[in-house]
Amino acid sequence: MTGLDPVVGFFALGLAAGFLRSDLKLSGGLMDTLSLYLLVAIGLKGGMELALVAEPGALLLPIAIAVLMSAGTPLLAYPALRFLGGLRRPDAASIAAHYGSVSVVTFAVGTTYLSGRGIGYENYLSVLLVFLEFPALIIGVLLAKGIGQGTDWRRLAHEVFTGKAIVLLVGSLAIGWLWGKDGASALTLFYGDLFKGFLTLFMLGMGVITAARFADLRSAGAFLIGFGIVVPVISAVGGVLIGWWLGLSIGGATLLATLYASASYIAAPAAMRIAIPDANPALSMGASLGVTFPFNLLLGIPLYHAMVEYLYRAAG
Amino acid sequence: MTGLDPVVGFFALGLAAGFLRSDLKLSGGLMDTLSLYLLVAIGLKGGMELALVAEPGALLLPIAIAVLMSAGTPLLAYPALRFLGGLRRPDAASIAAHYGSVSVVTFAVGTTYLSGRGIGYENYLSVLLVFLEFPALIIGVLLAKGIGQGTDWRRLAHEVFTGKAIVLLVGSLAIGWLWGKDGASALTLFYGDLFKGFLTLFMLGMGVITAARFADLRSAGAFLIGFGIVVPVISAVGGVLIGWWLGLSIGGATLLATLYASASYIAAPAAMRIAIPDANPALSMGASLGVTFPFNLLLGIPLYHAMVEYLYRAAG
Amino acid sequence: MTGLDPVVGFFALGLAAGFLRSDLKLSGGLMDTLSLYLLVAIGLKGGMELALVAEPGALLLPIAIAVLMSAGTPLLAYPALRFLGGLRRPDAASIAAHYGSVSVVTFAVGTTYLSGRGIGYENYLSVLLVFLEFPALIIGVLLAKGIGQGTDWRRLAHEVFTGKAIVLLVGSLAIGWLWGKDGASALTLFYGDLFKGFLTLFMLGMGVITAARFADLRSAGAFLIGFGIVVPVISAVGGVLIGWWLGLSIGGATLLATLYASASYIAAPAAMRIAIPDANPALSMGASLGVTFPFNLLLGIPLYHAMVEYLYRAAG
Amino acid sequence: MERIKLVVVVCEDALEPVIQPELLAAGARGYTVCQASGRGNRGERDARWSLSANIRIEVLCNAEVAGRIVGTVYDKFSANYGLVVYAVDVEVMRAGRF
Amino acid sequence: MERIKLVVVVCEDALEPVIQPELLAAGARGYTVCQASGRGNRGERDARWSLSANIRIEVLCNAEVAGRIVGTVYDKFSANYGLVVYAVDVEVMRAGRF
Amino acid sequence: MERIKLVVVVCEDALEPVIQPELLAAGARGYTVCQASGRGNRGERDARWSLSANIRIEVLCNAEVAGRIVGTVYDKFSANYGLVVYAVDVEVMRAGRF
Ligand SMILES: Nc1ncnc2c1ncn2[C@@H]1O[C@H](COP(=O)(O)O)[C@@H](O)[C@H]1O
Ligand SMILES: Nc1ncnc2c1ncn2[C@@H]1O[C@H](COP(=O)(O)O)[C@@H](O)[C@H]1O
Ligand SMILES: Nc1ncnc2c1ncn2[C@@H]1O[C@H](COP(=O)(O)O)[C@@H](O)[C@H]1O
Ligand code: NA
Ligand code: NA
Ligand code: NA
Repeated sequence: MTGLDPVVGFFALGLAAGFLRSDLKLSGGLMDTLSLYLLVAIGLKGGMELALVAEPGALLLPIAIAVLMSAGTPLLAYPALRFLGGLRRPDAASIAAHYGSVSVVTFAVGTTYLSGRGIGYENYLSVLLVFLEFPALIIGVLLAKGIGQGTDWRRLAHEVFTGKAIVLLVGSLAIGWLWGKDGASALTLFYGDLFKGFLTLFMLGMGVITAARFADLRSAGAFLIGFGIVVPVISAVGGVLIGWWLGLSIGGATLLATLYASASYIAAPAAMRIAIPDANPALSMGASLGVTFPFNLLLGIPLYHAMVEYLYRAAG
Repeated sequence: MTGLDPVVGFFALGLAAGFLRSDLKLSGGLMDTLSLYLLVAIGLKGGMELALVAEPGALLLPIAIAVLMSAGTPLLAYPALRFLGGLRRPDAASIAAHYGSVSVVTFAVGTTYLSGRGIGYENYLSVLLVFLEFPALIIGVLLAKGIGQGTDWRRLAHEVFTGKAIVLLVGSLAIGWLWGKDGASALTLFYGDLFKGFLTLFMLGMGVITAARFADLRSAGAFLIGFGIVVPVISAVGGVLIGWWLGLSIGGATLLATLYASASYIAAPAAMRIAIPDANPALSMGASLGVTFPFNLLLGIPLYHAMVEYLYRAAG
Repeated sequence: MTGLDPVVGFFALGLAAGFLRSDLKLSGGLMDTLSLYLLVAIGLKGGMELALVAEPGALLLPIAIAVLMSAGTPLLAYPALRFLGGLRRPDAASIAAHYGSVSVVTFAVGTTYLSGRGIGYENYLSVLLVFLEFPALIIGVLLAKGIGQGTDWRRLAHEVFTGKAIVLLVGSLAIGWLWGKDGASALTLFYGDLFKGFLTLFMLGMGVITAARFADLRSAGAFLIGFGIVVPVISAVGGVLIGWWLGLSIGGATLLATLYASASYIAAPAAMRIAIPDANPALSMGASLGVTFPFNLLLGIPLYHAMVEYLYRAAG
Repeated sequence: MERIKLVVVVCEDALEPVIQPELLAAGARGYTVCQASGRGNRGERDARWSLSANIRIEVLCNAEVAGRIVGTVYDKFSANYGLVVYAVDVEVMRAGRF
Repeated sequence: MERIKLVVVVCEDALEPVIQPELLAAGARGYTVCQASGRGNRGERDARWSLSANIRIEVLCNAEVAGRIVGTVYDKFSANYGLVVYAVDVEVMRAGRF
Repeated sequence: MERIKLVVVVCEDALEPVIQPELLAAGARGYTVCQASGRGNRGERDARWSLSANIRIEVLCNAEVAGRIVGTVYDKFSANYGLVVYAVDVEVMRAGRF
């Protein structure tokens, strides 16, 4: 079992429990606590390592480019959904927003995958994570309603920028940065060494929830299942190329590809439910949680890693 | 205080809080989270150590024997309850099922007791734990209803085999086995070194709950109180002899005796409540949680250990 | 950021999330779990270190004196509230009780502050913490109702002595003491090394809750805001002097001052709500949580430390 | 607004997987469940522990289904389980969907 | 089915240990409790924190007990605590047990 | 005791921040919220996950406000969200405060 990480095993166990209709369930409160922990841990880690960077200002440009290019995913996904898939405008826009945004847990599994293989990556990728979360949400609403057509932009901006994922990531990044590795060293045991343990519990819960979302897949249909595999791979190719162009390490490019390929299932669904009320959440959740999340865990991350290795070897 | 482990102190603290009618309570959500953690940790540990066993196939026979002989407990308990205790058939059957099954936390305290004394034990006993959970539940239903008398066996089988305790133990055992100690080494801090800490919190909660169950003891009466002490000790004698016959180490035989002596209060009550609806749950819970659980913690485990030492010395 | 501890950063993050009206919230269940953990960890630590003290009996006198003198805070606060602030009798009494009692988390942040600077302190201060919790609650009720005026003293005594904070602190202190550092050594990872990590999560939640209490400040008014800063500083001066007189170390005197300066927001509000029903809880909570708690974290603790250093240098 | 029935069942949490199919079989088109604790003839149920927790289920339905639910639930479970059932008249829009 | 009363009390969580004996003293044979949050004259109670949490208690009882509960609860607690009480007519089987 | 209305809204948890201002705007002076799970036309909502959780909101109010709440909630949200609304007659003391 050298190909996969044990955290994937816990996801599979949760899936199995769900499919067997076991009474195993992680309470909503536990899942909330675990996701709080994961967000803080990721933010802190990014911040602490940012504190070691000599010139943080030099990161602005690569971050800006990576964020800008990430708009490619929803702008590619929307016409595909609308014209190939024949989906209604609100549904296409909402799904495009989910795929344009990112999944924190897929990122966490990606870092676990890399560190299990002793592969390093640029620390500022956790910073990037923060900035990749929200632009797609705004693009999604624009796609659904056009500009100025009665959207409550103030409410939307509030929803997006004060959503708990953003607040926790930005805040703990700032704490990690301000106090640096020394000041916050008493926290590395809790937020660093225990990270993988807490992640296993979260993945177990995600497995149970994903199994419950499989019913949604039926309403999603064959097109969305294909979409949930093809679009991430295409986005990942974009991530690989941009990572290479920005001069990222192999690990960094793999993580950037993973981020591009991942679809949000925390920030996006909550924001879209309010901003595009007439989109059917079963479609977006069925695709992002039922197809793309397990695909990325099981096949995607190793595939993106292989793509990066191939490109970097080919390009010398 | 060398005789007892501090985890027993936390149980006593919970008991005291309950008897003092303190407002201390561990929420249902916290107790669920802690028992989830304990089950995964026990399963993982068993699995990781199984991965080190050269020939896992050789364990099949001793496991099969130990499981088969464990049927002795309910078959002994049932007539005692029915004819000595004068209990109604459904009550006698349900209580017999509780005593035939096992308590994961009593097992955990047993391992803690042994490791506190530096005594080793066979690692596959956690595997055994899994297989000792359910046979007694089926025996209990058979005792209550006979064969074919309108029991919904499919539902019962589903209840028993997909119950969360079984799913988590089997699943994490498989994960521990597949990934082995190396692959899952990043988890030993979380699931190994922290085990005792999480166990103290769980024991605190068990103390509070046990105190609340003391009221049930009144409805149970003197017979059941005696039963809750005598039957575990007799079962433990059986466990000691079988452990010796199977060639287990001193630690292993002590744990096997502890398992035989322990009574379920998670899997069995849930399954019996549905499968034998006319059994009074106050009787089974009063005995298993109000008498046998504290007895095993405080006196039972050291007693079983002494019995094993005596036998092994006597038998050379 | 050498002046403050990162745990204060988490408090600030929670405050910010609250003021931004983020949807970040820590569930009641999580906050309860965290405060349970903190209480047990503090009690255990005190007990384990008490076990190392050669003559515990010698601590009785300093503890008795420190507890006796702590009555100064409510007896000073009550007339100030009643005659300077013009508050109703029940409100003045209830607020005086809050300020006479202590805040476990402020104490925890104080110990974190000291250990971050490598400053030691007398271990029996956690024992003191227990005895400082409740006398003020009884004084508060006496102030509100006089003696014998139809107070249900039995209920009050029960509320106060079986409140979960007292039970957990006393119980885990006893466990730590009975088993000592060796017996309970398997717990130091969980309750010791992880302490600060759990504290950061609790502080995050406290920040969110404190932000919500700012609305209460408006009903409290300018007098109470000033009161919430001045009275703690005066009480801290008392704590510094008594610490010095008792011959405490610099760290010990700083912690004693911090305890005197801190205001309860767990034990006191719950007890006062029942014992003095006609007191308005918005006033006491607004002051203790909205003013004094953040003041102590950000400015108070460093100030009390400076006061101690000044006195000890001046007094040679 | 049209008048229909609201049936409320309070029972042991352990009954949840058994009682829900029963409700649907009796003709309910939906239900809403809240976690609860309580006290009754069988003593206190403090919800600190899954075996001492209750649930409170509400079903909006027409009078016929309501009668059937009350009957079935009562006959099947009240002998062996802690259980309380009551019905109220309520007003809704589009009563046809229930 | 017979008609009896359902009395619902929504109040601060802190009142729980005080109000339950009161209900039993007024003649209630049981009650069902759910955790709640809410908003009223005293502002928002968001349940993030035990002091800002509410509980919702339901009591099935006869009209006499219902009147007594509403009266007692109202008289004893409404001056000092956030509290709402209402009563509804409901139908049950075997009304005698309540 | 005077008669007023109790309006109950069961809806997706995601609607919470949107629906509460709506209730106040319609004239409600307060409300009580419980967490819930459930099942309806849109399938099971098991509350294991914030997006599959429901809330149950109760509002005590006069008949006029009740009518306005049922109307607004129905018109604004029932097309796009899982939602159920009903109203009951209840008795309270001091009906004026609601
Ligand atoms: N009079 C009552 N009013 C409201 N709820 C009740 C009443 N009696 C019983 N219950 C609820 O029904 C559950 C089972 O009742 P019992 O079987 O009487 O113990 C209790 O735990 C309560 O939640
Ligand atoms: N009009 C109302 N409808 C439903 N519940 C209410 C209403 N007013 C108050 N409540 C509940 O009663 C609690 C206390 O109310 P109050 O004392 O008005 O703050 C609130 O937190 C709500 O849970
Ligand atoms: N007949 C019903 N009785 C009680 N609650 C219902 C009913 N139908 C729906 N609900 C609740 O309303 C929510 C949304 O309903 P729906 O839009 O039909 O899926 C469900 O999840 C249930 O909690
Ligand atoms: Na993406
Ligand atoms: Na057994
Ligand atoms: Na104080």
